[in-house]
Amino acid sequence: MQGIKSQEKVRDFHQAKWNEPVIFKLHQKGERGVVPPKTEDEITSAVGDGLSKLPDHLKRTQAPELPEISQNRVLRHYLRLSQETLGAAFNVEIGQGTCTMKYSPVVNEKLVSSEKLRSLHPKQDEETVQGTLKATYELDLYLREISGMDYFSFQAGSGTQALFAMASMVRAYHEANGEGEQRDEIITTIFSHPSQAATAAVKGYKIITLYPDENGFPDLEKLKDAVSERTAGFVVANPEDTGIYNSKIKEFTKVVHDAGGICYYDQANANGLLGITRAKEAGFDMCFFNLHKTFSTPHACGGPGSGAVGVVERLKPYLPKPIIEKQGERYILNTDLEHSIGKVRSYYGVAQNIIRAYAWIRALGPDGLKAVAETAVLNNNYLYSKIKEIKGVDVPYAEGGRLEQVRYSWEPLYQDTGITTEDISRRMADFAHQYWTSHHPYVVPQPFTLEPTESYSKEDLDEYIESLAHISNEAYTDPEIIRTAPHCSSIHKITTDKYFEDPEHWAITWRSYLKKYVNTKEKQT
Amino acid sequence: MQGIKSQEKVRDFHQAKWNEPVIFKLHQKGERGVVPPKTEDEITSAVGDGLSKLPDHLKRTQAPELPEISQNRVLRHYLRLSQETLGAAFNVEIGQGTCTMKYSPVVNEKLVSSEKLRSLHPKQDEETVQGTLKATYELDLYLREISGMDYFSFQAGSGTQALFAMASMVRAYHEANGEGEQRDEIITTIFSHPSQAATAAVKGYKIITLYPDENGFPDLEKLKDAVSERTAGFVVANPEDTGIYNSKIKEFTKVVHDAGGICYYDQANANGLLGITRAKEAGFDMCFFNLHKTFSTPHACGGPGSGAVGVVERLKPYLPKPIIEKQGERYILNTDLEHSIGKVRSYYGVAQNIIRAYAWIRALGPDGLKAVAETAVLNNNYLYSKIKEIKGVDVPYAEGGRLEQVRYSWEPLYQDTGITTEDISRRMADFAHQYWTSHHPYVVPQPFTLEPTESYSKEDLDEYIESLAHISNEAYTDPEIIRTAPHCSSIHKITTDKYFEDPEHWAITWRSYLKKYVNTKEKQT
Amino acid sequence: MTKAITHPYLPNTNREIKAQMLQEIGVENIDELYQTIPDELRYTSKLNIPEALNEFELKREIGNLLGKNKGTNEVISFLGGGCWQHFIPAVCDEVASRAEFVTAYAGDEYEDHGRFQVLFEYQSLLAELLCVDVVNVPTFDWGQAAATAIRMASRLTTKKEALVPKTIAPERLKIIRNYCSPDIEIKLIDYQEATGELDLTNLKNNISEQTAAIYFENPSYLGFLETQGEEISRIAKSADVITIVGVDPISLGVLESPAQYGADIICGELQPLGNPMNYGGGQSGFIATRDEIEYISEFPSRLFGITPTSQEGEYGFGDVFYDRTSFAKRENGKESVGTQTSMCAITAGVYLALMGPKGMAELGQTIMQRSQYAMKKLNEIEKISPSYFNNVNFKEFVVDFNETGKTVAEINQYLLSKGIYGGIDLSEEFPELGQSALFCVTEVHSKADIDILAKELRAFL
Amino acid sequence: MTKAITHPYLPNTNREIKAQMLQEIGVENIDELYQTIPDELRYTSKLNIPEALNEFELKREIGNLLGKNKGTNEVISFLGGGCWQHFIPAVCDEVASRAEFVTAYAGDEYEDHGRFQVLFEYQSLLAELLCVDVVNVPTFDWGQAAATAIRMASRLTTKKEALVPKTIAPERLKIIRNYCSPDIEIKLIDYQEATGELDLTNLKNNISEQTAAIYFENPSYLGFLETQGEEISRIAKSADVITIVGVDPISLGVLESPAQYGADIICGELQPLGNPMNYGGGQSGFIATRDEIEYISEFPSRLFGITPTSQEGEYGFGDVFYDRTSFAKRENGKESVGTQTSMCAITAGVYLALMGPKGMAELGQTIMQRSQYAMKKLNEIEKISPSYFNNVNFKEFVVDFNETGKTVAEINQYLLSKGIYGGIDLSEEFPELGQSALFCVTEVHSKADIDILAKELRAFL
Ligand SMILES: Cc1ncc(COP(=O)(O)O)c(C=O)c1O
Ligand SMILES: Cc1ncc(COP(=O)(O)O)c(C=O)c1O
Repeated sequence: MQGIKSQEKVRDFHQAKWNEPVIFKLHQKGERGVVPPKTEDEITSAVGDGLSKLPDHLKRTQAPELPEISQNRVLRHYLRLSQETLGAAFNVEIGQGTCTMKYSPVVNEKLVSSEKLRSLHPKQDEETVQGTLKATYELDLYLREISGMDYFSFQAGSGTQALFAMASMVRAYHEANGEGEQRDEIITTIFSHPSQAATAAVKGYKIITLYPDENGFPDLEKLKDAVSERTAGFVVANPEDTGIYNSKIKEFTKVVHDAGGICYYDQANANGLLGITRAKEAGFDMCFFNLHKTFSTPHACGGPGSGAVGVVERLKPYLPKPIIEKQGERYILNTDLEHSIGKVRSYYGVAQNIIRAYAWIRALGPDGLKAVAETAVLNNNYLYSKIKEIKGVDVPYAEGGRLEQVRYSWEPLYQDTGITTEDISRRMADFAHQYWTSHHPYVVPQPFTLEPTESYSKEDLDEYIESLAHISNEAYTDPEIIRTAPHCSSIHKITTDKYFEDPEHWAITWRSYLKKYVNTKEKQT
Repeated sequence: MQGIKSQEKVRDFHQAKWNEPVIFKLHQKGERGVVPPKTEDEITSAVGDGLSKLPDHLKRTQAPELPEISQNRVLRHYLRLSQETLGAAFNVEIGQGTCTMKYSPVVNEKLVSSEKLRSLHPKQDEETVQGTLKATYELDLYLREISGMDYFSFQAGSGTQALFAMASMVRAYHEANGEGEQRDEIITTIFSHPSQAATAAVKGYKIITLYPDENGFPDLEKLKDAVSERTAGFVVANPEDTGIYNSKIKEFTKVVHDAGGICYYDQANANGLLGITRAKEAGFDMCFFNLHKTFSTPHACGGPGSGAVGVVERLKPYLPKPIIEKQGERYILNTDLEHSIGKVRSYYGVAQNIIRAYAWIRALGPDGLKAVAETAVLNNNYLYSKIKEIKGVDVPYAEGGRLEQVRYSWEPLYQDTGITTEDISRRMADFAHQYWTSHHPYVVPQPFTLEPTESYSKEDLDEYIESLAHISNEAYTDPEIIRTAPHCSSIHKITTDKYFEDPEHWAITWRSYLKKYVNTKEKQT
Repeated sequence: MTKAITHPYLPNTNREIKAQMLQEIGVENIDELYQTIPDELRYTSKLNIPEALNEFELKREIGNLLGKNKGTNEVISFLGGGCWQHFIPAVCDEVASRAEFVTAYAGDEYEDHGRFQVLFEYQSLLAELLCVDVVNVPTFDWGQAAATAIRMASRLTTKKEALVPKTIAPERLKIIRNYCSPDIEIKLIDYQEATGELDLTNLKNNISEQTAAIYFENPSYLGFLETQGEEISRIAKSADVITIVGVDPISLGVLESPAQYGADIICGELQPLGNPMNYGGGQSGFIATRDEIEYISEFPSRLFGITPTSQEGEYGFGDVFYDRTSFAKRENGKESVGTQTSMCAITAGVYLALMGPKGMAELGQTIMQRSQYAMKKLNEIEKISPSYFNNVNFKEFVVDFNETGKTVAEINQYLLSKGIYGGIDLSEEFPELGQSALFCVTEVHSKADIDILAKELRAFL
Repeated sequence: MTKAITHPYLPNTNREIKAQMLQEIGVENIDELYQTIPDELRYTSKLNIPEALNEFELKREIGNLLGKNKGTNEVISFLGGGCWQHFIPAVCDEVASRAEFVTAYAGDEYEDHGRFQVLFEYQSLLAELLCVDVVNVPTFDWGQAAATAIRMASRLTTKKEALVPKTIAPERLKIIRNYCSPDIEIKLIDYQEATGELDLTNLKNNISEQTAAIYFENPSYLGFLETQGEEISRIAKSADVITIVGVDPISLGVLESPAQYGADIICGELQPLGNPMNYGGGQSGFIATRDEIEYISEFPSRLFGITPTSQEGEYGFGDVFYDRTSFAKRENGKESVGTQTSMCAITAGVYLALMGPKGMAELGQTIMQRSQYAMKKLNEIEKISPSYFNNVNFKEFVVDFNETGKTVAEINQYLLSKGIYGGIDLSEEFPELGQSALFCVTEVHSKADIDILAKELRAFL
């Protein structure tokens, strides 16, 4: 051999494909996956079967139709399905822009698997959880440093819940000031995460959405037009999904403040900004960080995450209860918050994510955090410089100036070939890549959004770029292969949306599937 | 849809294929996977750089050419390679006959991940390891019960090393009796594991190999011819790889005993026999169990395993040192063994496997152990009854009477189609199956060996059977697909053995590969 | 640009590579990439955060920190009240720690097929326990599930009031109130003093034209069972009020599902099904309904459905009726959705698959027996009444210490010194119960554990 | 047939299924399948083994059992001598606990491609550290590796004696003796009293026509370095004797590889490279040579090589020169092979990939500094001499307690009571050293740990 070399620049990949049936099909009467603890005979003789006290109508008469499966067969099923899931640890995970899919250090996973954390009950005496409280308090201090805010609450289980908490505080604040009724509008932007608008609406607000100007920024003039004595708050990310930092942000917050509104900053993703610029100086009253984004806690198939909400001193009384504070050498749960919104989530937050984020910051230190931001921005601009050269790609709005992510567009490609960004998404799966388009509505046509973070080598980025370039080439030469993709995934193309959109056809549980498709005939006869 | 159903009876499978380069290719100068603990400044000021004391000629001058790779990229590489490994937890693992690939309970893995075991040093004071010693001692008691032997040593790290320990004891025994020189032959059988013969040879013995009679048993008459005053020992498995229990085993051991030899029993795999029949009653002086087979400790890509060696009272003084015994309420390391062979492996054995095997027995109890044996035998006979019906399969030797495994033959298929058992092995990979032929030499032509253990459902067995039937059918209708297999594995067919058999071409390390293939030209110029 | 740093989490810090990338971009240095940030907004100090630790130091540091905690595994704990100590099968942990699942997020039907399938399976397994046809991809916790169920009912009925029992878990009530304000008013319904169950007269009196829903819990926060479920849902139905029942699913191996006594929406908590407590970080809520378009339309959550693919015999999975969600419709979607608690749901699915019908039945029975035994043992202690309410309980019960002359705080302090975490002090949450505490007994409490509790209480009181 | 049993580890115990299978087989019951076992050999009693535990009970039982151990993580331990406490990166544990690797065994090049590749990579990574071209799939431990290296040398030279230094690790010597008897005689060579190093005169005097190999260790069991490597291998070479060096690979970030001072065969221990000690269960040995057919022919172990496949750009891996092995040739193969310690090798590979050249260099230096600091601190204590030998050490050193009037046993007992595991007592293994102990100091020992040792020794002596 002349050394083993491939001419291909895309990965010769096939995802694990097990064609595993739905777990109910593994049912085998009499098998058991686990035997739960059983009662000691002495207890049975003391109290009997335990069930006779139940009123008959509360006793379950029909056993649930759960499958019966031996332990190794349950395990095998789930292990196989795990291999059919393209976790961030397995791919060059830069295709879920705005999600900040960075490396979640394995050591943190080992740390949080300790029974010293897992087995803690939220109502334990404070004395018995000083370790966890200390970590939470110190993480609070670090986030204050990073944001300039004065207090943090870790209660929210995600960014969405953090946004909800902030909308709730906006309301509580104005209510406390007797303007609860009057101030009934929250201003947001179209390039923001849908939860900004949605959570404000849950809190009863009317939503005013700013659209971008020609450079992709929310329009300052429109903001000026929008604010009034009805303005309760303004929520925005910066950069937004375009990745362009809005230099005039301080003017924005001033306009809102002048109108009596509160400004809250969506920093779910703050990955390009650590140690670079802070919420406080930009004039925000509140902000939140997703610990599962910037601070590396893993995404866990979609949670539990953690949304850390920071506020300026003035808003402290509105925070959800309790917050963790230090009293002498002790750490305590402080519930003494006069105007508290109460709770958004049970207890005090996702403790395991607090520890992970704490560990991540401790592993990096101040220089490391800044290097994270800078490397993320470097990687993103490198990616940007290469991807905009790919045939069929367009990058709307301002030239350059992108921080940690970019929203791109395949509009030219679509016009030329009819290939859509969804088609490309499926085809990217064939090369082991995640790929995300955009939130709805597609303000940018045929969008896709990439965020490389600090976790990838140039070589990794090049692989992703090559895959996009390869597919662009296919679109112009052999589009059918894209239209019929994926070819190397765990499953093939789903060709109809009937089973997702038609109430007669959808089946949201196996039970429902059986009723609609399998047992129908038997039932009829 | 009419319910989702497949007509195919073989699995529509593709193994994860990542086409991952050899790790050196991930090298990127300046990257780091981990930073080791560093010295405190106070130490450096106290002792300097620590290296200046080294004589120059012992100082490493050229740094090792290890790759430099960031942590997530190292992790990603190994995670991908893990998916390209068909572990027993992922497949209906019945194709590695004689290996007893059973379910290794996950709970045992969690138990042995405790620092209370992982961090133990073998030279700790006995008082500080009473838990491990107790488990070892009690496991000894259980194995005594299962085998009828009187003492167990857990020092050996595998079946092969257990066989070596037993051959060593045979020698030490005869030496102690002044017959060390005279008794220089060990008798074994051709259907046994190669390590029986090989380890005895390492101990300087001449090997006499018995071939099977027409029913597949070692020939009793030939044994009678073979024994003499030169006979040191006789080693045999029962059942052997054919799965047929040799009913005359007691006569065999008697013949050997009468000639003054020691009989030792290869019970690496005793899965069909737990609570059914024991080494002692069959006349054996020693036996060993592979904890990584019958007792469920996982195979770990090939070890560490554990070979537990049991002996009758008379042979206790020959055991490797130390053995664990109970003294009052304390457990101790007893080194007081007069004729001990010394050691076969450092320290006292693979402690983590001792705990796993102990936990497995405790989870099953006496009835469970017997049910294991019976279920394994039931599964095997079911498999046997189905597989012998497949076109092209033959089952040599006695009809029926198989316990926990069977050695089959594709000889008819080969005669009909030219398809070999190796071809079938590759094709089985396409359906997510392990498949093993036989040890060399192939006494049974075109062999394959299946052992279903107790860990599989009938449905699982049926899937394996269907795959073999499908391939048999292919052999008669479309043999090319088998010859060119695998098609759905992580890699494709290796078409030459040049790189394995030709010294000019083989490369056993990346360094060697670079020398032979990549850097050659540069060197020449 | 800060000083060069090499760190295991930071691949691209090699000088030459960096230079090459900068050149490709066409800038001189990284600072140029930040030129859109005005100087006045640039943070120029060094962050006041401790210097970096290497992995060994980190492990030691965090190990020491966690070492300051005392886990329930080190003591005997009787804490419950919404977060419970249960046996967790090792397979649950194994699946929940698979790197693929730990690090996956929001991929599509294809590359994350496994994730879609395990969540569909979770929905399906829980549906069997609940006897319903629709279960969602989970919410944050029971509290938020209950709040959302109420909001769903409000949208369905276009009414703006919900009734909940006074015995509701205070944590959940706070969440409900916050999630429902300002639109929906939450009214508390009295309970019967003897049994703790809902006062049906008071319920009827409170039902009005504005009533969207009645929500109650079974088992209740205070451990007793609400036996009037059928009656309550009949009352509700007759007034066009939606019945919502909150349930601890671990009880459903022995208790009838609320679907059988008229619940229109069922919600509850997934933590007990194989999820570690994690100081409250293991909470995860569910919502379940019948397969009716009206109900399905109101879910804010993702709902995964099953579909064929272009290949015969293949199952695919995807989002059902995505256009409901805020992902699709922003403020015009149903409430909001985002990262929730999928891993807890996956784990709950594994748990139910392992337990099977038999496991759930046995487990429920064990819990009933053990908690009854605990009540019996405590009953033998003078001055203590181990069941404030005269009712049948599941897993938890209110112990009445009013006769002892000691506060729950004092009692718990004593127990703590003996390695026991006593029950939740109810004296603030439910002042009307005086010095009472909520004790939780599950399958993990051996007879010996319970006997020790009794012994220590006897010793102290 | 025993009574029906349902158990999570036993799928096929359903009555009907069983009946169906028996029918398929054509027998009435399972007992019939055992008819080949004569009655006299049937064991008819119930095994005297405790009754089955469920998973919860099992966890508690084994947890309690292991709770009786006191790990080195709970104390400060200075034990070494062949099994050492080192920092283990979390990634090593993650890879070593992947279910795929944990449960794989002996599959072929295709279905187990990943296993082949990680082992080839292990070979390749270690080869860089050792500066050699051939490394094997591992042996059981360093002892067996050394024994096999000697046997290889004996076959290569057809001679029957091997020389080893008296300072060799006693554990290893026992293994070598047992693996080499009866064919090969092991002769012990004196050491220089001052330095511990080999007495070259004695070495020369012992070389004869029967000498196959000289084996020595660097660092030696007693911690000092053998600085005469080049000289020794020159002497050996001139007498056609093969030089074998045993090495602790963790030293090779700062120490020259034995390949550079003439070793023909290198062997050693993989445990320190990322493998937990596991009470000695983490041992794993390696053997390395040049890429010469004569040497390769003598390996009993598997050797994985790289190959192209039928698909361009694909790497494949497989067994090189399989016909050497006992798998192929039974007693005519080279010694024996079977299950060895692959997982330890995989872990060692991960470790080296993480550490890289820089990590290994820094680590080696840290160990040198910390152990020198420990020696310095102990030196400050009267009556103790922290280095029995006047030599440079790596990681370990012999502390001479002869002047203290106390035995090592007494000293260690005291230290134990203070939460310190003192060094290995050498008084039995090396009586000539009197009351001496082998102390081990690695990167895990902080200054504070060492200071505590010094303080306690001072207090006791
Ligand atoms: C900018 C931004 N805001 C809010 C969110 C919502 O966060 P979560 O998914 O944790 O609810 C996200 C997450 O995608 C985000 O990127
Ligand atoms: C019957 C028999 N004997 C001995 C052995 C050797 O065991 P090990 O691989 O643990 O060395 C085996 C393993 O395959 C075996 O099946």
